[in-house]
Amino acid sequence: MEPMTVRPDGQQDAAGGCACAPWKASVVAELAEVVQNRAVNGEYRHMVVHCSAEAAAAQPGQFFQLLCPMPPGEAPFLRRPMSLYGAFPDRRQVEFLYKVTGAGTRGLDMLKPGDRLDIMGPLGTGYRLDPGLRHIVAVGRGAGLATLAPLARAARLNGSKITAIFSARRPDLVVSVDLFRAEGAEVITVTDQEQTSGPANVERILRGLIAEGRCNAFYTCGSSRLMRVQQRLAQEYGLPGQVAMEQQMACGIGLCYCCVRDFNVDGAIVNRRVCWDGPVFDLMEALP
Amino acid sequence: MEPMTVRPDGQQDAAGGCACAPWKASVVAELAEVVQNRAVNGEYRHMVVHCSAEAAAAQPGQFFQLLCPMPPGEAPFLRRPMSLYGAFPDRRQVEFLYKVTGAGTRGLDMLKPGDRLDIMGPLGTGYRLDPGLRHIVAVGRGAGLATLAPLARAARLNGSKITAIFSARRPDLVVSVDLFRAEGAEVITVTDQEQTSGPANVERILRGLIAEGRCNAFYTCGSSRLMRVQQRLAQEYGLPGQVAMEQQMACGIGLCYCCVRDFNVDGAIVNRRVCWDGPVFDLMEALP
Amino acid sequence: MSMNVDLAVDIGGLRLKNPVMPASGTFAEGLDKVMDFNRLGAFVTKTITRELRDGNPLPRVVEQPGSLINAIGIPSKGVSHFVERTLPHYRRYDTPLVVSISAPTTEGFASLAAELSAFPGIAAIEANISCPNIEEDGKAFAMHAGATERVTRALREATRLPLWVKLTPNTGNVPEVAQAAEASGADAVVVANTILAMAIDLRTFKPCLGNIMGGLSGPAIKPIVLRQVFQCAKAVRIPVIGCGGIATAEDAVEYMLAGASAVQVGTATFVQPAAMTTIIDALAEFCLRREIPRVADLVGGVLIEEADERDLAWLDPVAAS
Amino acid sequence: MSMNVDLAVDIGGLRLKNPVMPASGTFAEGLDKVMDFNRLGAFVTKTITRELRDGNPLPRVVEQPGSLINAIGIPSKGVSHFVERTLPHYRRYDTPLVVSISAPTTEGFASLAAELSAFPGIAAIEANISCPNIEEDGKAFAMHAGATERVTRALREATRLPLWVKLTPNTGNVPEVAQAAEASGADAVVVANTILAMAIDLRTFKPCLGNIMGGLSGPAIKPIVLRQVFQCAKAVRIPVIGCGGIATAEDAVEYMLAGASAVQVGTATFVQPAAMTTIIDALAEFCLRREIPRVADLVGGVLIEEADERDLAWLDPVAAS
Ligand SMILES: Cc1cc2nc3c(=O)[nH]c(=O)nc-3n(C[C@H](O)[C@H](O)[C@H](O)COP(=O)(O)OP(=O)(O)OC[C@H]3O[C@@H](n4cnc5c(N)ncnc54)[C@H](O)[C@@H]3O)c2cc1C
Ligand SMILES: Cc1cc2nc3c(=O)[nH]c(=O)nc-3n(C[C@H](O)[C@H](O)[C@H](O)COP(=O)(O)OP(=O)(O)OC[C@H]3O[C@@H](n4cnc5c(N)ncnc54)[C@H](O)[C@@H]3O)c2cc1C
Ligand SMILES: Cc1cc2nc3c(=O)[nH]c(=O)nc-3n(C[C@H](O)[C@H](O)[C@H](O)COP(=O)(O)O)c2cc1C
Ligand SMILES: Cc1cc2nc3c(=O)[nH]c(=O)nc-3n(C[C@H](O)[C@H](O)[C@H](O)COP(=O)(O)O)c2cc1C
Ligand code: FES
Ligand code: FES
Repeated sequence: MEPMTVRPDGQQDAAGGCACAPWKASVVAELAEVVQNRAVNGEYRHMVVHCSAEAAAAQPGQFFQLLCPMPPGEAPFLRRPMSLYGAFPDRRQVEFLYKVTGAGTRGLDMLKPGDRLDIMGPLGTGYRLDPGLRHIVAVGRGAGLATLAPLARAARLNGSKITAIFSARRPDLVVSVDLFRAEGAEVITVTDQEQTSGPANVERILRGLIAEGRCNAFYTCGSSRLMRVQQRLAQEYGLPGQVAMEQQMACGIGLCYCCVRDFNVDGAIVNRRVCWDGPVFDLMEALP
Repeated sequence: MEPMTVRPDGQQDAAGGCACAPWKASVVAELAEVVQNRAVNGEYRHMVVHCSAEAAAAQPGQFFQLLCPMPPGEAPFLRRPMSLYGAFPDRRQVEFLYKVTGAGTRGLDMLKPGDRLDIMGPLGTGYRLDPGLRHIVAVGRGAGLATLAPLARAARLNGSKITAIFSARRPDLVVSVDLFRAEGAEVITVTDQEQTSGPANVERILRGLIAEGRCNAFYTCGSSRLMRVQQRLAQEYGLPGQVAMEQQMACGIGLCYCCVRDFNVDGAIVNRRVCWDGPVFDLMEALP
Repeated sequence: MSMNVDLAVDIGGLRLKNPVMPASGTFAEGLDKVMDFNRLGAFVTKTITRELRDGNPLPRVVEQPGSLINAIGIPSKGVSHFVERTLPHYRRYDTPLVVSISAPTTEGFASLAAELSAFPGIAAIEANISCPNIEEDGKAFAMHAGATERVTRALREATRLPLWVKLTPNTGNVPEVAQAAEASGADAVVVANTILAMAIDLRTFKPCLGNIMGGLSGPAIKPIVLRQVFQCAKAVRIPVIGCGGIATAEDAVEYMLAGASAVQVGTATFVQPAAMTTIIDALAEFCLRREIPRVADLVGGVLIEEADERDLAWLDPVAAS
Repeated sequence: MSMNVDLAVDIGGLRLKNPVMPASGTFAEGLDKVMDFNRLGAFVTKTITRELRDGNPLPRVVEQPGSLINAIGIPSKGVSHFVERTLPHYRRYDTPLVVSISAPTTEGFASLAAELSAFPGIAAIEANISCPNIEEDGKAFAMHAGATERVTRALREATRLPLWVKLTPNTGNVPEVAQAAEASGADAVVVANTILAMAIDLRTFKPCLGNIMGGLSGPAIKPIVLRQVFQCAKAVRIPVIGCGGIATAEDAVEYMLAGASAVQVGTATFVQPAAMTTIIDALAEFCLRREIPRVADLVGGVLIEEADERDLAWLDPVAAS
């Protein structure tokens, strides 16, 4: 962990809010050290890195921009966004769960414990967990499971119960189930193979949870189809919800406007940067 | 050793000299396997690679173009020329002796046994050893010692005795002495530190060898000053000589004309490609 | 360490504490999470327009080896949003704010510059004239000396703020366009914007960008833009601000030796968010190591022998091969 | 494997067995040690001139990340050496020989083309008009449509051989220059030569090249030249031959989709000497895998939606940022 940002060198924020507090980086690009990097199933890999306190303070729903090593014959140029899968401020570690899909993630795949990885974060606005929330539902699919994962512990610490509905192509591709159960969550898995993952079935499950009073808010990521189901139910029952969105990114910190999406804000279509205004947005404002 | 040239696929050289012989690559770019790569002194490193039969057939004075791995933060683009330091057709190995000076050689420095290195060669025209030669003298300095090295064995096989005069900054930087002695050569080392490496002293040694009939031809590389001494003596005594020249290279095989030097051919200044017309040239034609 | 080296530069009367600033469109408020904004030589805003604009269809970027093609377009919340929100935000810093502007007509440029000049807190205007001029069939102003001269003159009459004109590298004669800007009153030229480029997705056979073509930036373009800066610095007396592929202090030094009085850093910030402050520190170290007391001494310092100088007038792509 | 894919292309009446050939100045006899010359689509010689020429001072090349800057110049042994030595050498192969020529005047181009046309064994002339025109103050012919039109017309009158005109990427309007070449009788345009560039040695503060500036080539320029090929292919009906940074079959496919009828491989050969034959093999495999029966079917195959097409006329650097 060699922070590569400018050292807070005592120069003062001359005319700013508090003229006496020296400026301090809240996002750092640093060389973290890989602690572990291994497959968890046929699709996903789990990486743990040792990093700075700033990075390890990441919140659920935030993400990092990883500067991926170059696999032979390829030269990923931009950083790659990866959701926080777990943050452990005490042992200064953050974790990622990723799927190898292209040049960048092929580069990540090469990393071995002890190697350095340039990580930049924490970035974006994460999930909000309001103090009073009694019972929340997390609905995810694909890489969305990675994004939702840190909610399990955060919900427990917030005193909120959590029910997770995890969708995947096959049962062996569902990840984080143990992690959620360990935090006291109930996990329902639905899969394409078992033909349980269709929106109709998920809607049925969700209506059941709502009826039982076990759904005071939706937290979702990774599936537009399932997002639409939740939007409908949130509307019908007046429930709040949050969704983490994906978009191709260059800077990851609000500079370039390549990651914009349209949102429906009180009937008006508004353009927002996923990296900066999100990646977590109000469920009702999101457009698929 | 996966040859990456076109497979001689039986297509015939339609109208060429011999219409019946299928075309066959005589220069290959191939992934050789590093067998050894370690320091021989404070300046030079010795690398052995396992390669194709074509590459291992390289002759003294020829060279290879190495596609150097990228050291962190640097991206050498062109290949780097390296003289043949040793060729062993029987065990299909070639050897290089190199000094780390920039991005490319820093990349070479990273290689470990078992790694792959893309080598292209053998390239250029090497030293000629005429059958009748009784006694030759090899004069070298710096990387020139690497270039001269394979002459030791070639001279023995040719039935020529060889005396080597090796020049270096310090005694500990002289390389290949054992290699020459093992082939029955006499080795005289001259160094800056001992103040024996000046042209006057080398001239004195050479005049002695000539007087003793131990110098029927000059073979040199790596020092313009010493080359001029030999040119003068060659002129004076009517002795033949050959010199291996260096020049920055891009293609290494005569395509780009970036490696040209001026030569004095019968009083006329002629432009020649070091990679293609050389790197070994007639001593009397070379200009410093 | 930097105590002994004077990093200040003067850009047509505007003094910057160091020659490093962001390139327009690659900088925003969020970067203050990464670096102390008071350390920058200047701020340069994303190009703003009078009217609200959406920007281009997605995908808006595609990476290439060592470079990036972008077709963001100029999404703009309009001038009033800028004046009410952005401008006050930057007043808290002691770093001068350069406002990048664009318009589809000469008159549009002039009136936008005039309007902005009424507000305090703007240190200079950077006119991004690498944008389509609807009076010339959509060709960028900076493609031709004539259009550049007209728009620069109108801008000059519209504002007393220092006026920087940002050129396009896509024209065949950048120095001539730079001269046109100088002749009509520009205080500096920025060389340059992105190089028009394209990539095709081999899976879908579609262009990689929603806009089909986009602008190439990043390290890969450095040798091209460096040459243009060198040519422009020979052609004009006003300062040239170099911009194209700068990622390290070495790149910045190379640009300054070629004739740049200051440099802008764009794409590099996407890869290393602290690139600018890292460059400032390393620039000071470079000068210290090479015993150069003032970074301004580097400007135009490339050593060219007289004989070579003579041939320069002749130099054309040609000679290149 | 390649049995099922027809690799042949037609370049203005000249049939090539496949679309892959060397770029001028990056090919010579020595490469036959690496590859079977009968496998190439065509040979393209280093540019020759009538008179003997020395070429530029050293250093003549400097590498950059992902690219090369060269200022070789055009060292030439003159036309008689070419006719007596080079021409006979290539007659032994069944691959067509394209002879690249250059001259400092329109008349010089025409007379050189006429002289060469008398000798058997030349399949086409490639006029490298990215060279200084002494009638225009040393500006390259290909910098302007007018000079291009004049030299192309003179060449057309001087020879009945297929005439390829090689353009420079350094001009602001390559499609317009391509149209000028087409209008005056060119059978194909080659897009493009190198991009003028520069590098400075930070140890010595001197330019890295003896010639100060040079031409950038290699993978880094691909997105720029690909865009120019796309623009030119839309602007002319004659074949466009793509040249710029092609190192893999994927690059070649991208160029063909953008509108190139054939491709030239230059700098890549310096890095991987067998690049051309590797590309030919992989091109056949690509077509096989994608069930494309003839490589010629790729030409201009980029998929662009109608709505986007409409905007193309508007497209300028601008839109890029
Ligand atoms: C906020 C956010 C969080 C993410 N979290 C995770 C996660 O926790 N686990 C995980 O496996 N994946 C996650 N992704 C997706 C991940 O970023 C992509 O899989 C990755 O960028 C692919 O890079 P590549 O080089 O392997 O693929 P390539 O296809 O070669 O990438 C080419 C370009 O497209 C971009 N890209 C490709 N796929 C995506 C995508 N799905 N989303 C955004 N950009 C993409 C790349 O970043 C790169 O710029 C997240 C994406 C975002 C935006
Ligand atoms: C025919 C020939 C044989 C050689 N044999 C040997 C050898 O056996 N052992 C050895 O240590 N060195 C040898 N050299 C020199 C060796 O090629 C350079 O040291 C090496 O290219 C430096 O590369 P770099 O990236 O480390 O240095 P950099 O300085 O980063 O290289 C930058 C560029 O300059 C070129 N360059 C730098 N130095 C030289 C040089 N001395 N000669 C030619 N080009 C150079 C590089 O190839 C590259 O293109 C030989 C050179 C030639 C031409
Ligand atoms: C994402 C992106 C957006 C840009 N937007 C603008 C812009 O709004 N106005 C402008 O003048 N230049 C814009 N540019 C061009 C940059 O300011 C700069 O000229 C160019 O990127 C070259 O510098 P670089 O290689 O350091 O990025 C943009 C560049 C990028 C990459
Ligand atoms: C070393 C070198 C020499 C060149 N010589 C010539 C030349 O004589 N005539 C010419 O038309 N182009 C010449 N070119 C340009 C190439 O033909 C080609 O247009 C350019 O390099 C772009 O292609 P590439 O990126 O594949 O190299 C030369 C290029 C290089 C690198
Ligand atoms: S990725 Fe740059 S603004 Fe979001
Ligand atoms: S290195 Fe290309 S001709 Fe010698």
